[in-house]
Amino acid sequence: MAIIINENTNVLVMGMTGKQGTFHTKQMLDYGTKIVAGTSPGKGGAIVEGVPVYNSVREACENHRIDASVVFVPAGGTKDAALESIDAGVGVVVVVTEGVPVHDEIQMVAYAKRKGAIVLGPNTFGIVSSGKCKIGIPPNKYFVEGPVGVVARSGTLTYEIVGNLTASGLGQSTVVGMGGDRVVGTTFIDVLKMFEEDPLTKAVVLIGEIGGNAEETASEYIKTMSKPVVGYIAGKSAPPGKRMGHAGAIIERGKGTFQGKVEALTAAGAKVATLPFEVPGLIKEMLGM
Amino acid sequence: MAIIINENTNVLVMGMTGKQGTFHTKQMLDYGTKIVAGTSPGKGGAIVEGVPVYNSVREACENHRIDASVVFVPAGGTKDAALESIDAGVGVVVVVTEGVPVHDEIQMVAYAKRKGAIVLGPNTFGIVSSGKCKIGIPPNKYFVEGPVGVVARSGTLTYEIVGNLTASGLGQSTVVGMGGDRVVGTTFIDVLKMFEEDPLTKAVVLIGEIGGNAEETASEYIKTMSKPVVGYIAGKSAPPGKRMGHAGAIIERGKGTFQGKVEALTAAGAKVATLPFEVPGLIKEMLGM
Amino acid sequence: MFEYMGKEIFAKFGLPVPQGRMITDPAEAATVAAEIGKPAVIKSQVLSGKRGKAGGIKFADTPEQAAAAAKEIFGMTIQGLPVERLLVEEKLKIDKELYMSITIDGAAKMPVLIASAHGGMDIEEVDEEFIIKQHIDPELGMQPFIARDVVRRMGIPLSGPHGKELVKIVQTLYKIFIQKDAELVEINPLVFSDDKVIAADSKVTIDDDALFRQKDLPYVEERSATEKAAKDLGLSFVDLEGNIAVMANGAGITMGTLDTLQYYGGAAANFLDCGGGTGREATAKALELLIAKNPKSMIINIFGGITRCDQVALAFKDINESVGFNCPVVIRLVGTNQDEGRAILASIGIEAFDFMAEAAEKAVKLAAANV
Amino acid sequence: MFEYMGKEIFAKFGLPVPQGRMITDPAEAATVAAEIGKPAVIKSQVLSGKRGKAGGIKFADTPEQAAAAAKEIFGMTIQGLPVERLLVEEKLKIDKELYMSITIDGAAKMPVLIASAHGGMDIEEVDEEFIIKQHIDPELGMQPFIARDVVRRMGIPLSGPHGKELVKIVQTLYKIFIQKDAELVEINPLVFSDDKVIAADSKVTIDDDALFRQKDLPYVEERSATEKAAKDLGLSFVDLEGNIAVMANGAGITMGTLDTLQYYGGAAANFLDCGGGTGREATAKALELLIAKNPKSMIINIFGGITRCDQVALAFKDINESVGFNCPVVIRLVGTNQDEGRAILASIGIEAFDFMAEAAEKAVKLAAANV
Repeated sequence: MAIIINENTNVLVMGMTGKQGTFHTKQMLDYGTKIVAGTSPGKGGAIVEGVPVYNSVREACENHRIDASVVFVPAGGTKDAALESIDAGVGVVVVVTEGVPVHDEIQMVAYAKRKGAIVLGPNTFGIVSSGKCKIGIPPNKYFVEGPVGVVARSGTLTYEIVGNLTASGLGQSTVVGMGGDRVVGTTFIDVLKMFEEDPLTKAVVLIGEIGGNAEETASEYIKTMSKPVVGYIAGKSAPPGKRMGHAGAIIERGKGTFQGKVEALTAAGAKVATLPFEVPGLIKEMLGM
Repeated sequence: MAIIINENTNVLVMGMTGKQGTFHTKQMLDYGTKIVAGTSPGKGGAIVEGVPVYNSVREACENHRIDASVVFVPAGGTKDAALESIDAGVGVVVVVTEGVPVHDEIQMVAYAKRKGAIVLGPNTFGIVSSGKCKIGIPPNKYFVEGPVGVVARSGTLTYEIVGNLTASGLGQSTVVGMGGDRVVGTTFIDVLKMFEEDPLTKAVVLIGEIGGNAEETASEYIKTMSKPVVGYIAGKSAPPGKRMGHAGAIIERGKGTFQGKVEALTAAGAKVATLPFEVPGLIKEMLGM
Repeated sequence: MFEYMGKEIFAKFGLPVPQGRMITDPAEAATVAAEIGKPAVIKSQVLSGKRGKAGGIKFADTPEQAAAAAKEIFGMTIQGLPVERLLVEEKLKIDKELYMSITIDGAAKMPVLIASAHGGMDIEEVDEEFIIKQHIDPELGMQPFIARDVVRRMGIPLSGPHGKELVKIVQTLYKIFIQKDAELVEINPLVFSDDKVIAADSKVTIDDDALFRQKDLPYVEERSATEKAAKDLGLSFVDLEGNIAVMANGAGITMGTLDTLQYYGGAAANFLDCGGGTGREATAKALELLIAKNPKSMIINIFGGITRCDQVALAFKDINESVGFNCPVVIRLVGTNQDEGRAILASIGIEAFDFMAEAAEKAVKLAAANV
Repeated sequence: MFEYMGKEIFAKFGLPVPQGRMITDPAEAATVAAEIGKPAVIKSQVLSGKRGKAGGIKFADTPEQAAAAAKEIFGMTIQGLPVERLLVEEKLKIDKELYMSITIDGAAKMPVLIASAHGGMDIEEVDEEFIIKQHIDPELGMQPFIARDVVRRMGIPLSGPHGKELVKIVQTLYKIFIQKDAELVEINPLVFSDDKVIAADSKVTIDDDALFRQKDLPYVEERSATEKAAKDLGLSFVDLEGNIAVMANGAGITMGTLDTLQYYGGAAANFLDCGGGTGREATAKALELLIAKNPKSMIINIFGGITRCDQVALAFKDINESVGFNCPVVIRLVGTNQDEGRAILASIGIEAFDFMAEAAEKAVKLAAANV
């Protein structure tokens, strides 16, 4: 088991003929992801890395069962692409694109909610159910099977911590990127609930950052979880009022501080690592390894 | 039992201080309907027929449990009023107003669907669970308790048939007006399903008319019903291309004809009355009375 | 709405239409044809299909021919409608005719876009397999991906100039449909003309109930004088072919009355739904409209709910005493204030019926006897 | 966006604003004050709150006083920002100050309207019980009933002129918020002035990511030169207070690098996220930006995913050979093409670190030693 995606997930790549789409199609195929189709309006009939390209998601769905899609379409067309996947009934939509207007994000998230689709992103690295399926852009080599579920707002920091985990012999059940923007489709709680129910997952790493109150809200749920949670919060040293790369990573009007998040997580029974490399040790400690 | 509304239904009257709203508030109270509140923006604090008036549905909901609302607001404000009730979580919204723009009807029906609210109308006479609760504008005196469920597109024709039923000793469980417009919130099938499950209802009268394909679609469901259905279809003598009073009552491009509806109902096992006064006899026949 | 009006709306939203304009004086045809500077088509503007078959559309290679054609068409009568306006526009090079419309699907409770790569004829005549139907979620609206997929299903390549233009046209047409409170927007044919895609015809129907917020739209009266007079009274009237005047209260019961007359071998002269709660004065005026039609008999069928029987009886009495009835009248009167109403009628020697069927049967007999 | 720009947008949408306009020459103040013909207020236009406390807002009863006030304010420096524009507008009679704004609630994933009958101060200073929060369902939009209920909850009677005007203002403000891709539209104070309701101030923030489709909006550069240069390279840069230059790839890991430096007693001079997949040339340019800041040491922390270590190493080599580094540099380099990258660094005598913590500790030590 794993959450959201697994070895049977049929994946569609939107914007497959673009530079990013083509590059990551190859990377995902190399990881073992079942990419069954791509889309690129007006380029239907093309073949990319051996995968057929269609003019629309609906056309792809006429020819394949599509379980998940990944959006590599430029920011101006991202909302339309995400809506297209959701409308066609695709259950998991991973939106990698950065720089999507926040009003577009609101609309696509609202439509996903109405249609019962899971949206990861925008501005996410994607999701990996280690050894089974990778959707998105993480480097292939650090993700190996194991008992740790990881959920994060940030990409490279996740690879860093996943690299540390893997180096310590702790593989991952599923690694979920929620995306670094202020409005994204999935919350920590959504993912934590799935990890709590996933038999493969024995412990969870929550990689947060300053800004918003997602970690504080998640802490309320963590209190009720049976599985241990280790947190890491980036941005301890960031000054208030400055947006740290991610649209969501900003301390505004005294809200979204490092301290507040660490306190909430600690109060909920999670252990919080001070530096990224401490995460594997805390996991082992909590699992009694 | 009865369907949709009963003796415990708390009703809100929207547009209560208007002429229609005030008149029918009194009529409904006379019938025994539990009218607990009214709305009229800017007139909060007024009392109509002993019932308190609020500025908004939300304000009314802060002070009362509201189960159903009835809209007597003029056509230009009807969509807003219906959306307001739906948004506040009111489960049954009866829209009496005639002449509502069809695009407004589409929007309110879509929002009702999303929120799981039942909308009757626009352009409906309302609904009566005989002896328990009347919401809308039918005359009080013909509606008495009994075993017959009635569902209709048209008002006065329904009173005619209900009058005939009552005169023949056949009371009604619930009489439902769906509304005469092309886009209304509730279909025959929605109501038939409820009658099928309602222990009080032993037989159903479906009062249809030319135009659209609601009766044909309903026939598919009637085939599966355990309870007898008697139909009456108005408009046998209407020429094609003419709109007969109701926006929806028109034979267009050969569709929505009397003959097609009668054939569909008959094929589904329903008996179809040629004239309105024949309905009670057919009901008795089908019930073996 | 006339073709040229629809095209004016199309043009305002950036939807490509042929060059040209409407004229009300056939003498202007040559000027417009000269302005266009290409072969022209002169199209009668009447609210009817089948203009072509009736000779209401003619082509002209020169301004002189345009003038001659305009003179010929102007004043023609097409399906009973006099030609008072002409549309003079460029004659398009037509490489392919397509169909596109948006209307309301009452059963689905949402707009539906209907498109076909086979246009130029009635859409009913097109084989089902060539017709694309796409419902539009009203809360989602017409997103670009929907437009692209419609064009893809029409079999038009998205990468070509026609495909790209069609994707825009689908979106623009929906915008018009929504913003103008339309019941129908139709382009038939929508033509490929070299690399362009052009709306060669237009049919736009606006929701009557939305006219209060569409005041800038041109309004074309399509009703008869009587229908209009009834509408002004807030009532619903339709002219029919028979000779028995009908007034009832409610659309369904009025239809039921018509059907019952037919059952007894009669035929209604009209549909007149005097609605709920119509008072003495409006009811009297409605009766006048019926009298003016010179029926052979009249049936008044009232099941009073909001409508009060006494008001109807008083209206009847008023008319009886003023203009008087020019045919035998049957009244069925039950419901609210029934006793008061019947007393009023009795005072002028009229007995009301209890049942609709009896009343209808009587009205048919009276009409048959009135020769 | 400056106050006057927000007010220009408000006015375009029909939202009531004070009479007046922006000037860039203090000499114009008298003219504008004379045009207004009433007592005026002269407001410095800078992107900072607290203008009033800093003396950046003055009142004038006559054009002469307006000229004097303008002269005084113009050229002032408020929180480091020079005053180069003034807004001269009518001095409002203020009967009551209210607050109204719409922003995005990331947790709820929808817009939220915040309103209070107690305005004129920071909304954070208003007691929670006087603050109305209303989330707006993005698919439903701002319907009139929502606006009415917000005004009702503010405690303003719907039947009065203020209530009616407020209902309109709520709807207009939402329209601006949506149509202009705003992150924030704020009116504080929104004032009652006799029967009128007027936006006495404005704060409008547009989503940077939506500027591509909001080209007609005025754009105010709020970034430092370095931040702007980084943005033009597609990178994200923030100036900080410390003395260790930082480059990393990814917002989270960059923050993590900053935090690790702090953990070891250092302080970062900047946040520079060079993103994923940035090539040799852009990386080199980013390094130049860091060098220009004269840091005491520099840390480059790359966990290569899309980013290729060899490209980073080549960029480092390029800079080393061209402008050269003006401080000690620590490189942590792992991930895609790690071996190639390290070989390039080795060729110029640099050894890369494996772990972030080690690298950060070293960078702190080097900075401390570099006096």
